[in-house]
Amino acid sequence: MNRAQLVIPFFSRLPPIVWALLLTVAFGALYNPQFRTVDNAMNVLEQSATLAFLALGQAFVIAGGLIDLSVGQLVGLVTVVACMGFEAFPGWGLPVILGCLLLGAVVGAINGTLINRLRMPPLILTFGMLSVLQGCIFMLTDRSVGSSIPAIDFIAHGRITGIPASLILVVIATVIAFYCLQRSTFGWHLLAMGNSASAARKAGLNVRGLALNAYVISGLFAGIAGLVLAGRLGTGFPNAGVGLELDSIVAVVLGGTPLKGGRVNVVAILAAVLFLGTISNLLNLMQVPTFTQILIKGIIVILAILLERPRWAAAPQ
Amino acid sequence: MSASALAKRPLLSRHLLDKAAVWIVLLILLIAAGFVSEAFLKLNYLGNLVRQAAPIGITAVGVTFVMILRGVDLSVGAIVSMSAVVCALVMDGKAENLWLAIGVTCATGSLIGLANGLLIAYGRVSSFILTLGMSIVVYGLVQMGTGGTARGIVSPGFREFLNDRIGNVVPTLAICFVIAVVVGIFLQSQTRFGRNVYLVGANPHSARLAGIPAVQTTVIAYCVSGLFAGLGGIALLARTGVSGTNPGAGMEFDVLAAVILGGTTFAGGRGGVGSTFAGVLVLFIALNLANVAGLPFAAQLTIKGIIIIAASAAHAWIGRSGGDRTE
Amino acid sequence: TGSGTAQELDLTKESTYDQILEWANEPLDTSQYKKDGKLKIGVSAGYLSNAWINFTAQMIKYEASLHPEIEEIKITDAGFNPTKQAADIDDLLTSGVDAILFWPVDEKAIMPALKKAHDQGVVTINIGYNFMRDPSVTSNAYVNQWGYTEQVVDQFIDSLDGKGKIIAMLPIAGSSAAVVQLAVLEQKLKDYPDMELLSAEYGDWDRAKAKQLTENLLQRFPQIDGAFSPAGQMSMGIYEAFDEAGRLDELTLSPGDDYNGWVKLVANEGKWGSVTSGLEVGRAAVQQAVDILTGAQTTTAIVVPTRYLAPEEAKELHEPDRPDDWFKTDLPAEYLPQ
Amino acid sequence: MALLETHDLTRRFPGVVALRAVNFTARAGEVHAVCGANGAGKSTLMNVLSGTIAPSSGRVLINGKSVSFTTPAEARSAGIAIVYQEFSSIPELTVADNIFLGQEFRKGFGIVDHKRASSEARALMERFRIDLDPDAAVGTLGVADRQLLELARALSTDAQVLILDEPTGVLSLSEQRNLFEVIRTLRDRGMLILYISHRLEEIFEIADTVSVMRDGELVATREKGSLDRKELVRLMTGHEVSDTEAIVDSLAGGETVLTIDGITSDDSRILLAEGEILGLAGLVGAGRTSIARRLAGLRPRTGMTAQLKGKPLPFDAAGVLKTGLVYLTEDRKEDGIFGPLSIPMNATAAALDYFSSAGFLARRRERSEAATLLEQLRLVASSLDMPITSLSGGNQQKVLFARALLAQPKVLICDEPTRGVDVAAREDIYRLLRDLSKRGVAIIMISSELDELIAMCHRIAIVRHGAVHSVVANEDLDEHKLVLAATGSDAA
Ligand SMILES: Nc1ncnc2c1ncn2[C@@H]1O[C@H](COP(=O)(O)OP(=O)(O)OP(=O)(O)O)[C@@H](O)[C@H]1O
Ligand SMILES: Nc1ncnc2c1ncn2[C@@H]1O[C@H](COP(=O)(O)OP(=O)(O)OP(=O)(O)O)[C@@H](O)[C@H]1O
Ligand SMILES: [Mg+2]
Ligand SMILES: [Mg+2]
Repeated sequence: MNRAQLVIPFFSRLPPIVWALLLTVAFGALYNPQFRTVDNAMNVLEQSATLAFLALGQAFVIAGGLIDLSVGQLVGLVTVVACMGFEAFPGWGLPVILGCLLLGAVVGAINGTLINRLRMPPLILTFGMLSVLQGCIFMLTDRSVGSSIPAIDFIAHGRITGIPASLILVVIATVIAFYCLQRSTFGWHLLAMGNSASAARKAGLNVRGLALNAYVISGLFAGIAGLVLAGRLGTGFPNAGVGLELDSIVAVVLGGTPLKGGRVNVVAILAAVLFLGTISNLLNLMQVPTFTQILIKGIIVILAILLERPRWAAAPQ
Repeated sequence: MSASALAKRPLLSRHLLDKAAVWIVLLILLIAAGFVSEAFLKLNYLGNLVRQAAPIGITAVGVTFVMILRGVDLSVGAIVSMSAVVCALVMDGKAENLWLAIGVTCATGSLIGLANGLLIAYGRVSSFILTLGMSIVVYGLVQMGTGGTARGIVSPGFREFLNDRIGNVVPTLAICFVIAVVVGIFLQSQTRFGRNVYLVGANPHSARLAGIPAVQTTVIAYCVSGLFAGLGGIALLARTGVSGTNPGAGMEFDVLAAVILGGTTFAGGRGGVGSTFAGVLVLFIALNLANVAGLPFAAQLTIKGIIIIAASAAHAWIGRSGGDRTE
Repeated sequence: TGSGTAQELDLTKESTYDQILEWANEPLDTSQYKKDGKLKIGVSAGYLSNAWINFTAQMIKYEASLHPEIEEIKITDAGFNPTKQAADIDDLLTSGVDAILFWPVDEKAIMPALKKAHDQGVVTINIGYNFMRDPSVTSNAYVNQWGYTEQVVDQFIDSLDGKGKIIAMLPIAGSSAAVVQLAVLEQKLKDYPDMELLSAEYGDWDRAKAKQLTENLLQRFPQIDGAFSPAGQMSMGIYEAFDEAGRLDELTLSPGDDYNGWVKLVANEGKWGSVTSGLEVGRAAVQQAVDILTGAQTTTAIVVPTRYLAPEEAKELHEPDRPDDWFKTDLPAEYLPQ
Repeated sequence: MALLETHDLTRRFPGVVALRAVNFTARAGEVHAVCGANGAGKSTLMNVLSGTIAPSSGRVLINGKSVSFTTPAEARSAGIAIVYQEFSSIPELTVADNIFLGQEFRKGFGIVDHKRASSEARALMERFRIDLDPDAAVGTLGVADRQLLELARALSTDAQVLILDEPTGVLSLSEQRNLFEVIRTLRDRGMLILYISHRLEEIFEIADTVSVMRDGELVATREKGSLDRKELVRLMTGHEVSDTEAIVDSLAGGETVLTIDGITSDDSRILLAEGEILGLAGLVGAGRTSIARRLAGLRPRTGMTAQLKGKPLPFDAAGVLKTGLVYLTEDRKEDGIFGPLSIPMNATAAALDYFSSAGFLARRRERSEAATLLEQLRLVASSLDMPITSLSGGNQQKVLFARALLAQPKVLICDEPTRGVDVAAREDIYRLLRDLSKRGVAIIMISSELDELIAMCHRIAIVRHGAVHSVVANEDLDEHKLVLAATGSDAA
């Protein structure tokens, strides 16, 4: 067997989004000298970290046939709380960080519990929660507050032998998410639930527990994303998370996860996050007028969802 | 049991309760509001409230169809913005352009809806993401077209007419909203299209077997949504004149909240325009109440969230106890 | 650490602004920034879909066209998202600009990005609402907001004869603009015991929102003598709400800015007036950038003055054939938006 | 001592009492059949026993000990396994993964071991002689195979009690025989099998004890020996029902309505005359549904051509419906009912042309005609405005029949029309089909119940491997011959 025979099936099995990413990078590298610098690549990776965490968390929820619209505002809340905490309790960095992660998990737990208890559609519940959290943020502050701490700054901006610290964290998180979702029993059950919640329940799976866990994980990841964002911004900006929930959903869907759930590919989701980051970077570098950039992004979202037509969307018999 | 026995409608059944729920909430809220401020019981004020709600309400009428169909239309905020901008642009400050402007605006709104509908029906993709993408596209187009400043001038008489009060009580714009609702109810309950929307929304597979043209229905429903969003944009223009290039920003969420409040949920085949009307009013009364009570902006956001959750939970609960066997 | 060094200025104290004017007049050492040859200038806008910022951006383009040494001008739009703005600034740096003019979405939130720019020797000039005093910010092109608001408030109190119940319509809650405006108003009101501030609302610069909020206020308060609203766009919403409630006769409005819709209204009503909003900051910023990069002599900041326009003057200055969403400028036709 | 008992078990649904103080007893080592009309409460009882729904009051005892389950998992670990009336497998997963869902095999680090699942599933199916490929995706299986999968899943747990809620609804004769073998083996090992079926012959064949339910009450529990068919029907319905004597009316020899080419193994053409009832018999997965759906324009009609009254059938479902060929699905839940919609809306869905003009609906006429028809079909419903999901399976089927009838069919294809339908309602459906036939409607009836086919059809086509193998006139047939033909043993 020659090499081509080995390589071709490998490439043909790559999810389309990975192709899109590779093509974008190749195109950028060919046509834009500023794009192909190592520094720029590292920039893009660093810029994508927040969304990466968020999308990974969202992947758990969507894989289970649920959705979490509250993550964007949760990121905002964590950013604000973290920076307020760092400022109010100097020297207590670690407890504040842990507290923020706990906050994320607790909000996730509230989402999960309410969905289980009230038996209402997740889209609506988390949509309501989005508004509630936004209200909470503005009750805490209506302007930038507090500041971040060096450790958090380092996670957001630092480089370890030239590699962004955030990238290393993202890779670790991706590996964990891959194991949890695509290898472990938990992920298997979650996917089963995504395919058919009632069948999963009848098979004896604890669907309420699964949903709860998925939301807790999503909240936890949002907590991490919020901390990274606190590092990036250096301050708690109340509107920091606006719209991130939609970005994270777009990334997960671009990563080939049907919104109905039941299938997931963590690596493809990561590729989707990078794709979005790269496109934004490349358009900026190629001096595309800003309004045209917006248009292009919209078209990409539409094209992507059209191309990524999931199998389940095939015509019923 | 005789045919007439079957055909007889029971006076009160749980599932009627589902339909009535939002109206009951509306009534309770109104009474509660009346205690807080007498104004809420005055016709004048209520007219004002309906007028305030007109842009969002008219848009919500269209979105209701899409949601009955198991879809969602997040592009309406952008369409409203576009319509307001385009309408003022075509008016160009001249009275003779008025009808042309309204025509062009409705056409562009429907056109975006058509694009949504075609892509969703033929692409069979998630309407959530697709219309989200479309809203970005429309927003980008508007910004490109205007360069960031809204350059239109409304026709003389346009705003004056729509902001007038008939008999000094009922605002014209409020009547327009009510007319939109009536048209919506008529479409939904008296036409083939409306029935098709319910059938396809309730079960697309069954609809196919019953020979219902699902693609056509989907396309028309999104067109209707776009059209009503266009009208919503005109209503917004009438209310507030030319105000920036993105006056409808974020409106899709209020619209969505109102429709959900009315009981048209994402499950498809449920709810309707009448309930949406009530939903819009509940939302606005609640927010006005918060305002009148002097609650800060932040508290209002929280209240909005809680209302959405509570309303939806109530619908879910009534739905379950209403003899619906599906989990 | 990369951030947090920005000097916190207390926006609610008048003394801060005296301090700012003092700083502004200090000479700036431009030697470290001097560049030979062509210049590339980047602009990072917090959000562009707003007429004022849009016009200012056009001012920037126009001014740049007058400087042959400027080879290229690059504009990015963060869409009100500080994360995106930080990334935009990164990208501008990557494309090798010599100076970055920026409207911050949030001053503190983009400090890390500005620091990076500063470390790479890139000139950073703030055109935002606030004065920024920080090593990472080379210079400011600044409209004295305290002065602007003072002009508005003084005129307003004057036309009310120092008494009456008033409401305030402020921009986005928590934004510096809202903070400053409320502070000036409250300070001035201390001297007028007969004036009562009934409620301060946040209209998000939005005519529709302002109108709706006013409608509610009209419901709440049987008598409202005046409305303080330094942004003409929102003033129009207030006006409409009073009009539709049939209570226009009780209303006295504060002057607004030179937003065309508002100036038209002032011209029609023959009262209330407006205050220029300092669109020239755009041109001043480019000039400042060129000065710094060519090593010319300049001060640490350029302060653009504002001026009260009485209703009579508004009559002369408004452009009745232009849309509401417009500003009167001396831009040549090809530099007007679109 | 009784293995399974219930004490005053009651379950209320809004507007219905599905179970009224049921005191049910069953021993280990018996096949205990539960009979009753549609909506009698059989499924509800089983769902309570298996922890799927909670009782409103009352107790369940196993081996004399009171138990209470809140989830199916708890019931399963207490030794109760259930095969639901509705499918509960996940189409996207493989057979093996479905079987072991919730009890996966693991490699190190909690990683799911799919290979092991596959081999264990193969072993399991060999043990019980179930013919299923463990690695096949469930979505590609026909309904019958999915039913077998449900059974395999229940068998994979070491259950003391196995509940089968209408397991043979989709099975053909040989599958059913096979199933009965399995059931007997299990019984002899001391298991209690609770068996629900509407097919009385089956009950007499397999059951040791029979419990009868009516309107949520347990009306009798008898040894099979002390019961005859007539008595059982009387217990179920509360009154006498005349026996289903098969009377095939002789055909008046009407005009040809439907011509089908390209589906027979010998390239002959199939003609269907006005008023004729043609049965399609065959084993599981023989391709009967597939023939029907191709005719109805729901699947590409590869290789098949068909003409209705001389005109070629259109290729799309809506077009076919317009020409007068109506298909009644075998899968009510999937593509039959419109869940949240009212009964009249469900009934008139395929006849909106008739109930509207120029795009506007004639709602009053729609409602009254639907009500009249449903009343003729003896629909049992508390109100027409209830969502159709509030009806029992049999009544839902009646509504679907009403839909088909309102579409004014020239040709009616009904796929398993009596599946899950109780004795009384069955009679109604048979009567209805005969009436239609008399009125000149040509009918294709797909059924896995051979006696039903023999009783109803003028001719029966035997389907094997997706093609019609032979068409036999009713007079020449008996059940035995039919089985041989379907299995292919007749050729020898
Ligand atoms: N989830 C539910 N909500 C409301 N009513 C229900 C529900 N489940 C069952 N019922 C009602 O309870 C009664 C018993 O239903 P059940 O499904 O147990 O009948 P069954 O004997 O299994 O009928 P079939 O032979 O048609 O399957 C029926 O009247 C039915 O309408
Ligand atoms: N959606 C599908 N995709 C692929 N193959 C299918 C599909 N549905 C059925 N088949 C296969 O096609 C063949 C014919 O199935 P079909 O359901 O038509 O059989 P049938 O005779 O009607 O059996 P049943 O008694 O289950 O109705 C079977 O082998 C089945 O596995
Ligand atoms: Mg049953
Ligand atoms: Mg079949």
